[in-house]
Amino acid sequence: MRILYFAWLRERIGVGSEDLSPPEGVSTVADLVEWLKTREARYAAAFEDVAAIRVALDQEQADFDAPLAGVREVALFPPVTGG
Amino acid sequence: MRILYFAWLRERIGVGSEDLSPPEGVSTVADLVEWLKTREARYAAAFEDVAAIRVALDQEQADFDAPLAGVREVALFPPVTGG
Amino acid sequence: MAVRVQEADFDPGAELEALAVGDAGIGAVVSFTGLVRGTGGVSTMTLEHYPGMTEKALEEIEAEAHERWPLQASLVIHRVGPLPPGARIVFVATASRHRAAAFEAAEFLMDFLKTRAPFWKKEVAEDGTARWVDARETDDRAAARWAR
Amino acid sequence: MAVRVQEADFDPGAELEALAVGDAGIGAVVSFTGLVRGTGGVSTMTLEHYPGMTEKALEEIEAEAHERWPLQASLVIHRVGPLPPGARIVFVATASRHRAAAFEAAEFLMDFLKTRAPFWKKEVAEDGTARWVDARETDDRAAARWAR
Repeated sequence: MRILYFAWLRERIGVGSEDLSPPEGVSTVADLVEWLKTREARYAAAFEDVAAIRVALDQEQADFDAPLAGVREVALFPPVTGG
Repeated sequence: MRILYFAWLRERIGVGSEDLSPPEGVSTVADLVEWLKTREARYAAAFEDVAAIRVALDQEQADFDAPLAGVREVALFPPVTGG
Repeated sequence: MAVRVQEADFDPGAELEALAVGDAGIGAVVSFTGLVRGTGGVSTMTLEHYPGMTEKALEEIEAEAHERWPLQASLVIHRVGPLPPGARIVFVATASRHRAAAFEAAEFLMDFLKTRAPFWKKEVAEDGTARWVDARETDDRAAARWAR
Repeated sequence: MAVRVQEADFDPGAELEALAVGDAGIGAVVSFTGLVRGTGGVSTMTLEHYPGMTEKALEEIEAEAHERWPLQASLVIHRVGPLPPGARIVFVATASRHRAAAFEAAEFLMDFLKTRAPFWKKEVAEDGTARWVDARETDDRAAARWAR
Protein backbone atom coordinates (compact mmCIF):
# COMPACT_ATOMS: atom_id res chain seq x y z
CA MET A 1 0.00 0.00 0.00
CA ARG A 2 1.37 3.39 -1.00
CA ILE A 3 0.99 6.06 1.65
CA LEU A 4 1.43 9.77 0.82
CA TYR A 5 1.91 12.69 3.20
CA PHE A 6 1.49 16.38 2.37
CA ALA A 7 2.32 19.80 3.84
CA TRP A 8 3.36 19.81 7.52
CA LEU A 9 2.51 16.13 7.85
CA ARG A 10 5.12 15.36 5.18
CA GLU A 11 7.64 17.60 6.95
CA ARG A 12 7.07 16.02 10.35
CA ILE A 13 7.26 12.45 9.08
CA GLY A 14 10.20 13.31 6.86
CA VAL A 15 9.07 11.56 3.67
CA GLY A 16 6.47 12.38 1.01
CA SER A 17 5.52 8.78 0.32
CA GLU A 18 6.34 5.24 1.35
CA ASP A 19 5.22 1.73 0.54
CA LEU A 20 4.04 -0.11 3.64
CA SER A 21 2.28 -3.37 4.39
CA PRO A 22 0.08 -2.84 7.43
CA PRO A 23 -0.45 -5.95 9.57
CA GLU A 24 -3.72 -7.86 9.61
CA GLY A 25 -6.38 -6.10 11.68
CA VAL A 26 -5.68 -2.73 10.07
CA SER A 27 -8.93 -2.44 8.14
CA THR A 28 -9.90 1.27 8.24
CA VAL A 29 -8.12 4.59 7.86
CA ALA A 30 -8.38 5.08 11.64
CA ASP A 31 -6.66 1.70 12.18
CA LEU A 32 -3.91 2.66 9.76
CA VAL A 33 -3.19 5.94 11.54
CA GLU A 34 -3.13 4.17 14.94
CA TRP A 35 -0.70 1.60 13.54
CA LEU A 36 1.52 4.33 12.02
CA LYS A 37 1.67 6.07 15.42
CA THR A 38 3.15 2.91 16.97
CA ARG A 39 5.93 2.73 14.40
CA GLU A 40 8.17 5.62 15.40
CA ALA A 41 8.12 8.80 17.49
CA ARG A 42 7.95 11.03 14.40
CA TYR A 43 4.67 9.38 13.35
CA ALA A 44 3.27 9.67 16.87
CA ALA A 45 4.15 13.39 16.84
CA ALA A 46 2.74 13.95 13.35
CA PHE A 47 -0.58 12.27 14.17
CA GLU A 48 -0.88 13.70 17.67
CA ASP A 49 -4.09 15.56 16.72
CA VAL A 50 -5.95 13.29 14.30
CA ALA A 51 -8.84 15.79 14.12
CA ALA A 52 -6.47 17.98 12.09
CA ILE A 53 -5.86 15.24 9.51
CA ARG A 54 -7.80 14.60 6.28
CA VAL A 55 -7.60 11.52 4.08
CA ALA A 56 -8.04 10.54 0.45
CA LEU A 57 -8.31 6.94 -0.74
CA ASP A 58 -7.18 6.39 -4.32
CA GLN A 59 -7.42 10.17 -4.78
CA GLU A 60 -10.99 10.55 -3.50
CA GLN A 61 -11.73 12.31 -0.22
CA ALA A 62 -12.80 9.79 2.46
CA ASP A 63 -13.57 9.48 6.17
CA PHE A 64 -11.50 7.89 8.92
CA ASP A 65 -13.91 4.97 9.19
CA ALA A 66 -13.61 4.13 5.48
CA PRO A 67 -12.36 0.57 4.79
CA LEU A 68 -8.93 0.06 3.23
CA ALA A 69 -9.83 -3.14 1.38
CA GLY A 70 -8.73 -2.83 -2.25
CA VAL A 71 -7.21 0.62 -1.75
CA ARG A 72 -3.85 1.17 -3.42
CA GLU A 73 -3.08 4.77 -2.47
CA VAL A 74 -3.78 6.41 0.89
CA ALA A 75 -3.03 10.14 1.24
CA LEU A 76 -2.94 11.84 4.64
CA PHE A 77 -2.80 15.64 4.89
CA PRO A 78 -3.93 18.72 6.82
CA PRO A 79 -7.07 20.60 5.70
CA VAL A 80 -6.50 22.11 2.25
CA THR A 81 -5.63 25.80 1.90
CA GLY A 82 -5.38 26.52 -1.83
CA GLY A 83 -7.15 29.09 -3.89
CA MET B 1 -37.60 74.22 -18.09
CA ARG B 2 -35.60 71.73 -20.18
CA ILE B 3 -37.39 68.46 -20.83
CA LEU B 4 -35.49 65.40 -22.13
CA TYR B 5 -36.90 62.20 -23.65
CA PHE B 6 -35.06 58.91 -24.13
CA ALA B 7 -35.44 55.61 -25.99
CA TRP B 8 -38.92 54.89 -27.41
CA LEU B 9 -40.34 57.97 -25.66
CA ARG B 10 -37.93 60.14 -27.64
CA GLU B 11 -38.88 58.31 -30.85
CA ARG B 12 -42.62 58.69 -30.28
CA ILE B 13 -42.43 62.37 -29.36
CA GLY B 14 -39.96 63.02 -32.17
CA VAL B 15 -37.45 65.16 -30.26
CA GLY B 16 -34.78 64.40 -27.67
CA SER B 17 -35.19 67.61 -25.75
CA GLU B 18 -37.16 70.83 -25.71
CA ASP B 19 -37.44 73.96 -23.60
CA LEU B 20 -40.97 74.48 -22.32
CA SER B 21 -42.69 76.77 -19.87
CA PRO B 22 -45.53 74.85 -18.25
CA PRO B 23 -48.50 76.97 -17.15
CA GLU B 24 -49.19 77.75 -13.52
CA GLY B 25 -50.77 74.86 -11.69
CA VAL B 26 -48.21 72.37 -13.07
CA SER B 27 -46.39 71.69 -9.80
CA THR B 28 -45.43 67.99 -9.87
CA VAL B 29 -44.05 65.53 -12.42
CA ALA B 30 -47.53 63.99 -12.73
CA ASP B 31 -48.98 67.45 -13.53
CA LEU B 32 -46.28 67.99 -16.15
CA VAL B 33 -47.03 64.71 -17.91
CA GLU B 34 -50.78 65.43 -17.89
CA TRP B 35 -50.11 68.86 -19.38
CA LEU B 36 -47.79 67.42 -22.06
CA LYS B 37 -50.53 64.95 -23.06
CA THR B 38 -52.89 67.86 -23.82
CA ARG B 39 -50.38 69.50 -26.14
CA GLU B 40 -50.43 67.19 -29.17
CA ALA B 41 -51.50 63.71 -30.19
CA ARG B 42 -47.90 62.43 -30.28
CA TYR B 43 -47.51 63.30 -26.57
CA ALA B 44 -50.82 61.69 -25.70
CA ALA B 45 -49.68 58.53 -27.53
CA ALA B 46 -46.22 58.54 -25.92
CA PHE B 47 -47.61 58.92 -22.40
CA GLU B 48 -50.57 56.57 -22.88
CA ASP B 49 -49.22 54.21 -20.18
CA VAL B 50 -47.62 56.40 -17.52
CA ALA B 51 -46.82 53.34 -15.40
CA ALA B 52 -44.17 52.55 -18.04
CA ILE B 53 -42.46 55.94 -17.60
CA ARG B 54 -39.62 56.84 -15.20
CA VAL B 55 -38.43 60.33 -14.33
CA ALA B 56 -35.25 62.09 -13.24
CA LEU B 57 -35.16 65.65 -11.90
CA ASP B 58 -31.84 67.43 -12.42
CA GLN B 59 -30.31 64.02 -13.14
CA GLU B 60 -31.54 62.30 -9.97
CA GLN B 61 -34.19 59.58 -10.10
CA ALA B 62 -37.53 60.87 -8.72
CA ASP B 63 -41.19 59.95 -8.31
CA PHE B 64 -44.23 61.27 -10.17
CA ASP B 65 -45.40 63.18 -7.12
CA ALA B 66 -42.09 65.03 -6.77
CA PRO B 67 -42.42 68.86 -6.93
CA LEU B 68 -40.95 70.72 -9.92
CA ALA B 69 -40.15 73.93 -8.00
CA GLY B 70 -36.57 74.93 -8.72
CA VAL B 71 -36.00 72.05 -11.16
CA ARG B 72 -34.13 72.95 -14.34
CA GLU B 73 -33.97 69.61 -16.14
CA VAL B 74 -36.71 66.98 -16.28
CA ALA B 75 -35.94 63.66 -18.01
CA LEU B 76 -38.70 61.22 -18.95
CA PHE B 77 -37.82 57.70 -20.11
CA PRO B 78 -38.80 54.02 -20.06
CA PRO B 79 -37.28 51.69 -17.41
CA VAL B 80 -33.53 51.40 -17.97
CA THR B 81 -32.08 48.36 -19.76
CA GLY B 82 -28.30 48.77 -19.78
CA GLY B 83 -25.62 46.43 -18.54
CA MET C 1 -12.62 53.90 -8.07
CA ALA C 2 -13.50 54.97 -11.59
CA VAL C 3 -16.35 54.97 -14.08
CA ARG C 4 -16.05 55.36 -17.84
CA VAL C 5 -18.79 55.73 -20.45
CA GLN C 6 -17.36 55.36 -23.94
CA GLU C 7 -18.00 54.23 -27.51
CA ALA C 8 -14.61 52.54 -27.78
CA ASP C 9 -13.94 48.95 -26.81
CA PHE C 10 -11.78 48.17 -23.77
CA ASP C 11 -9.23 45.51 -22.81
CA PRO C 12 -10.38 43.44 -19.78
CA GLY C 13 -6.90 41.97 -19.22
CA ALA C 14 -5.22 45.38 -19.12
CA GLU C 15 -7.96 46.75 -16.84
CA LEU C 16 -7.60 43.82 -14.43
CA GLU C 17 -3.83 44.23 -14.39
CA ALA C 18 -4.08 47.96 -13.64
CA LEU C 19 -6.70 47.44 -10.95
CA ALA C 20 -4.52 45.25 -8.73
CA VAL C 21 -1.31 47.22 -9.10
CA GLY C 22 0.01 49.28 -6.19
CA ASP C 23 -1.95 47.77 -3.31
CA ALA C 24 -0.21 44.81 -1.72
CA GLY C 25 -3.31 44.05 0.37
CA ILE C 26 -5.38 42.91 -2.62
CA GLY C 27 -5.96 39.17 -2.59
CA ALA C 28 -9.09 38.88 -4.73
CA VAL C 29 -10.12 40.46 -8.03
CA VAL C 30 -13.54 39.77 -9.58
CA SER C 31 -14.64 40.88 -13.02
CA PHE C 32 -17.89 40.82 -14.93
CA THR C 33 -18.01 41.30 -18.68
CA GLY C 34 -21.33 41.68 -20.47
CA LEU C 35 -21.45 40.74 -24.16
CA VAL C 36 -23.96 41.33 -26.97
CA ARG C 37 -25.56 37.93 -27.54
CA GLY C 38 -25.68 36.92 -31.18
CA THR C 39 -28.68 34.63 -30.83
CA GLY C 40 -32.21 35.47 -31.97
CA GLY C 41 -31.13 37.12 -35.20
CA VAL C 42 -29.78 40.33 -33.66
CA SER C 43 -27.48 42.20 -36.04
CA THR C 44 -26.84 45.35 -33.97
CA MET C 45 -27.44 46.38 -30.38
CA THR C 46 -27.49 50.15 -29.90
CA LEU C 47 -26.93 51.62 -26.45
CA GLU C 48 -28.50 55.02 -25.80
CA HIS C 49 -27.76 56.87 -22.57
CA TYR C 50 -28.34 60.11 -20.69
CA PRO C 51 -25.01 61.97 -20.77
CA GLY C 52 -24.28 63.61 -17.46
CA MET C 53 -26.73 61.58 -15.43
CA THR C 54 -25.11 58.31 -16.52
CA GLU C 55 -21.72 59.14 -15.04
CA LYS C 56 -23.36 60.53 -11.90
CA ALA C 57 -25.52 57.44 -11.40
CA LEU C 58 -22.55 55.09 -11.92
CA GLU C 59 -20.40 57.07 -9.49
CA GLU C 60 -23.15 56.95 -6.86
CA ILE C 61 -23.55 53.19 -7.28
CA GLU C 62 -19.79 52.71 -7.05
CA ALA C 63 -19.54 54.90 -3.94
CA GLU C 64 -22.28 52.85 -2.32
CA ALA C 65 -20.39 49.63 -3.07
CA HIS C 66 -17.29 51.06 -1.36
CA GLU C 67 -19.40 52.02 1.62
CA ARG C 68 -20.86 48.52 1.93
CA TRP C 69 -17.73 46.43 1.31
CA PRO C 70 -14.01 46.88 2.08
CA LEU C 71 -12.83 47.38 -1.49
CA GLN C 72 -9.32 48.44 -2.43
CA ALA C 73 -10.31 49.26 -6.01
CA SER C 74 -13.19 49.14 -8.48
CA LEU C 75 -13.94 50.01 -12.07
CA VAL C 76 -17.11 50.35 -14.15
CA ILE C 77 -16.96 50.73 -17.94
CA HIS C 78 -20.11 50.96 -20.07
CA ARG C 79 -20.08 51.33 -23.83
CA VAL C 80 -22.63 53.34 -25.83
CA GLY C 81 -23.54 53.46 -29.52
CA PRO C 82 -24.06 50.60 -31.99
CA LEU C 83 -22.44 47.25 -31.08
CA PRO C 84 -22.26 44.00 -33.09
CA PRO C 85 -22.98 40.53 -31.63
CA GLY C 86 -20.09 39.34 -29.47
CA ALA C 87 -19.02 42.88 -28.56
CA ARG C 88 -18.31 43.81 -24.97
CA ILE C 89 -20.99 46.14 -23.54
CA VAL C 90 -20.11 46.48 -19.88
CA PHE C 91 -17.24 45.69 -17.52
CA VAL C 92 -17.27 45.75 -13.75
CA ALA C 93 -14.23 44.86 -11.64
CA THR C 94 -13.68 44.86 -7.89
CA ALA C 95 -10.60 44.21 -5.76
CA SER C 96 -10.57 43.33 -2.09
CA ARG C 97 -8.59 41.49 0.54
CA HIS C 98 -10.88 38.46 0.46
CA ARG C 99 -13.10 36.99 -2.21
CA ALA C 100 -16.53 37.36 -0.57
CA ALA C 101 -16.40 41.17 -0.64
CA ALA C 102 -15.09 41.26 -4.21
CA PHE C 103 -17.82 38.88 -5.46
CA GLU C 104 -20.67 40.57 -3.60
CA ALA C 105 -19.63 44.08 -4.60
CA ALA C 106 -19.36 43.09 -8.27
CA GLU C 107 -22.86 41.57 -8.21
CA PHE C 108 -24.21 44.63 -6.41
CA LEU C 109 -22.65 46.95 -9.00
CA MET C 110 -24.19 44.98 -11.87
CA ASP C 111 -27.63 44.73 -10.23
CA PHE C 112 -27.74 48.46 -9.58
CA LEU C 113 -26.29 49.39 -12.93
CA LYS C 114 -29.02 47.31 -14.59
CA THR C 115 -31.84 49.02 -12.69
CA ARG C 116 -30.56 52.55 -11.93
CA ALA C 117 -28.12 53.70 -14.62
CA PRO C 118 -29.82 55.47 -17.55
CA PHE C 119 -28.97 53.22 -20.48
CA TRP C 120 -31.44 51.85 -23.02
CA LYS C 121 -30.85 49.01 -25.44
CA LYS C 122 -32.32 48.87 -28.95
CA GLU C 123 -32.00 45.67 -30.97
CA VAL C 124 -31.92 45.77 -34.74
CA ALA C 125 -32.64 42.37 -36.28
CA GLU C 126 -31.09 41.02 -39.47
CA ASP C 127 -34.32 41.85 -41.34
CA GLY C 128 -33.98 45.50 -40.27
CA THR C 129 -36.78 45.56 -37.71
CA ALA C 130 -35.88 47.39 -34.54
CA ARG C 131 -37.20 47.02 -31.01
CA TRP C 132 -36.39 48.54 -27.64
CA VAL C 133 -35.42 45.87 -25.13
CA ASP C 134 -37.91 45.52 -22.28
CA ALA C 135 -36.75 45.85 -18.68
CA ARG C 136 -36.52 42.44 -17.00
CA GLU C 137 -38.38 41.78 -13.79
CA THR C 138 -35.55 39.49 -12.69
CA ASP C 139 -33.26 42.52 -12.70
CA ASP C 140 -35.59 44.35 -10.32
CA ARG C 141 -35.68 41.32 -8.05
CA ALA C 142 -31.87 41.03 -8.18
CA ALA C 143 -31.49 44.68 -7.14
CA ALA C 144 -34.13 44.33 -4.41
CA ARG C 145 -32.04 41.75 -2.52
CA TRP C 146 -29.55 44.49 -1.55
CA ALA C 147 -32.18 46.58 0.24
CA ARG C 148 -31.23 47.49 3.81
CA MET D 1 -14.62 23.19 -19.50
CA ALA D 2 -10.98 22.92 -18.56
CA VAL D 3 -8.67 22.76 -15.55
CA ARG D 4 -4.96 23.50 -15.52
CA VAL D 5 -2.43 23.05 -12.72
CA GLN D 6 0.84 24.74 -13.59
CA GLU D 7 3.92 26.54 -12.27
CA ALA D 8 3.79 29.16 -15.03
CA ASP D 9 1.85 32.40 -14.80
CA PHE D 10 -1.21 32.92 -17.02
CA ASP D 11 -2.84 35.85 -18.84
CA PRO D 12 -6.36 36.60 -17.52
CA GLY D 13 -7.20 38.81 -20.51
CA ALA D 14 -6.27 36.14 -23.05
CA GLU D 15 -8.13 33.49 -21.06
CA LEU D 16 -11.29 35.63 -20.88
CA GLU D 17 -11.08 36.34 -24.59
CA ALA D 18 -10.73 32.64 -25.45
CA LEU D 19 -13.54 31.63 -23.10
CA ALA D 20 -16.23 33.67 -24.85
CA VAL D 21 -15.20 32.88 -28.41
CA GLY D 22 -17.35 30.60 -30.51
CA ASP D 23 -20.61 30.63 -28.58
CA ALA D 24 -22.94 33.44 -29.63
CA GLY D 25 -25.26 32.67 -26.71
CA ILE D 26 -22.79 33.92 -24.08
CA GLY D 27 -23.91 37.19 -22.53
CA ALA D 28 -22.05 37.12 -19.21
CA VAL D 29 -18.47 36.27 -18.28
CA VAL D 30 -17.29 36.32 -14.66
CA SER D 31 -13.70 35.90 -13.53
CA PHE D 32 -11.99 35.54 -10.19
CA THR D 33 -8.27 36.07 -9.79
CA GLY D 34 -6.55 35.24 -6.50
CA LEU D 35 -3.29 37.05 -5.73
CA VAL D 36 -0.52 36.53 -3.17
CA ARG D 37 -0.99 39.35 -0.67
CA GLY D 38 2.21 41.22 0.13
CA THR D 39 1.13 42.38 3.57
CA GLY D 40 2.33 40.89 6.85
CA GLY D 41 5.95 40.54 5.73
CA VAL D 42 5.44 37.54 3.42
CA SER D 43 8.33 37.12 1.00
CA THR D 44 7.27 33.87 -0.71
CA MET D 45 4.10 31.79 -0.82
CA THR D 46 4.73 28.18 -1.84
CA LEU D 47 1.87 26.06 -3.16
CA GLU D 48 2.17 22.31 -2.64
CA HIS D 49 -0.36 19.97 -4.23
CA TYR D 50 -1.24 16.31 -4.76
CA PRO D 51 -0.53 15.61 -8.43
CA GLY D 52 -3.21 13.42 -9.95
CA MET D 53 -5.80 14.04 -7.28
CA THR D 54 -5.65 17.81 -7.81
CA GLU D 55 -6.73 17.64 -11.44
CA LYS D 56 -9.36 15.04 -10.60
CA ALA D 57 -10.81 17.13 -7.77
CA LEU D 58 -10.90 20.28 -9.92
CA GLU D 59 -12.58 18.42 -12.77
CA GLU D 60 -15.22 17.03 -10.41
CA ILE D 61 -15.92 20.47 -8.97
CA GLU D 62 -16.15 21.95 -12.45
CA ALA D 63 -18.48 19.17 -13.62
CA GLU D 64 -20.72 19.84 -10.63
CA ALA D 65 -20.88 23.54 -11.49
CA HIS D 66 -21.99 22.66 -15.03
CA GLU D 67 -24.63 20.36 -13.60
CA ARG D 68 -26.01 23.07 -11.30
CA TRP D 69 -25.90 26.08 -13.66
CA PRO D 70 -26.39 26.51 -17.43
CA LEU D 71 -22.79 27.36 -18.29
CA GLN D 72 -21.48 27.66 -21.82
CA ALA D 73 -17.85 27.58 -20.70
CA SER D 74 -15.62 27.53 -17.64
CA LEU D 75 -11.95 27.47 -16.75
CA VAL D 76 -9.96 26.80 -13.59
CA ILE D 77 -6.22 27.52 -13.40
CA HIS D 78 -4.21 26.96 -10.22
CA ARG D 79 -0.53 27.63 -9.92
CA VAL D 80 1.90 25.58 -7.80
CA GLY D 81 5.43 26.20 -6.56
CA PRO D 82 6.97 29.33 -5.01
CA LEU D 83 5.18 32.64 -5.75
CA PRO D 84 6.19 36.20 -4.81
CA PRO D 85 3.76 38.81 -3.37
CA GLY D 86 1.42 40.16 -6.05
CA ALA D 87 1.62 36.96 -8.12
CA ARG D 88 -1.55 35.35 -9.46
CA ILE D 89 -2.32 32.05 -7.69
CA VAL D 90 -5.69 31.02 -9.03
CA PHE D 91 -8.08 31.94 -11.82
CA VAL D 92 -11.69 30.87 -12.24
CA ALA D 93 -13.87 32.02 -15.13
CA THR D 94 -17.43 31.16 -16.09
CA ALA D 95 -19.57 32.07 -19.09
CA SER D 96 -23.35 31.90 -19.29
CA ARG D 97 -26.33 33.47 -20.99
CA HIS D 98 -27.21 35.60 -17.96
CA ARG D 99 -25.13 37.02 -15.15
CA ALA D 100 -26.71 35.25 -12.16
CA ALA D 101 -25.53 31.81 -13.30
CA ALA D 102 -22.05 33.06 -14.18
CA PHE D 103 -21.61 34.79 -10.79
CA GLU D 104 -22.99 31.92 -8.72
CA ALA D 105 -21.00 29.26 -10.55
CA ALA D 106 -17.76 31.23 -10.13
CA GLU D 107 -18.36 31.61 -6.40
CA PHE D 108 -19.24 27.94 -6.11
CA LEU D 109 -16.04 26.93 -7.94
CA MET D 110 -13.93 29.08 -5.63
CA ASP D 111 -15.66 27.86 -2.45
CA PHE D 112 -15.21 24.23 -3.41
CA LEU D 113 -11.69 24.70 -4.68
CA LYS D 114 -10.79 26.26 -1.32
CA THR D 115 -12.19 23.36 0.69
CA ARG D 116 -11.87 20.30 -1.57
CA ALA D 117 -8.89 20.66 -3.91
CA PRO D 118 -5.63 19.30 -2.44
CA PHE D 119 -3.45 22.43 -2.31
CA TRP D 120 -1.48 23.64 0.70
CA LYS D 121 0.04 27.07 1.18
CA LYS D 122 3.31 27.71 3.03
CA GLU D 123 4.33 31.28 3.80
CA VAL D 124 7.97 32.22 4.12
CA ALA D 125 8.45 35.55 5.91
CA GLU D 126 11.16 38.08 5.14
CA ASP D 127 13.09 36.88 8.20
CA GLY D 128 13.14 33.35 6.80
CA THR D 129 10.60 31.79 9.15
CA ALA D 130 8.11 29.52 7.44
CA ARG D 131 4.60 28.53 8.41
CA TRP D 132 1.84 26.48 6.84
CA VAL D 133 -1.30 28.54 6.35
CA ASP D 134 -4.22 27.39 8.51
CA ALA D 135 -7.53 26.48 6.90
CA ARG D 136 -10.11 29.23 7.41
CA GLU D 137 -13.42 28.46 9.02
CA THR D 138 -15.05 31.09 6.80
CA ASP D 139 -14.11 28.95 3.79
CA ASP D 140 -15.95 25.96 5.26
CA ARG D 141 -18.99 28.12 5.90
CA ALA D 142 -18.83 29.52 2.37
CA ALA D 143 -18.76 26.00 0.92
CA ALA D 144 -21.56 24.84 3.23
CA ARG D 145 -24.05 27.28 1.69
CA TRP D 146 -24.09 25.23 -1.53
CA ALA D 147 -25.30 22.07 0.26
CA ARG D 148 -28.39 20.55 -1.30
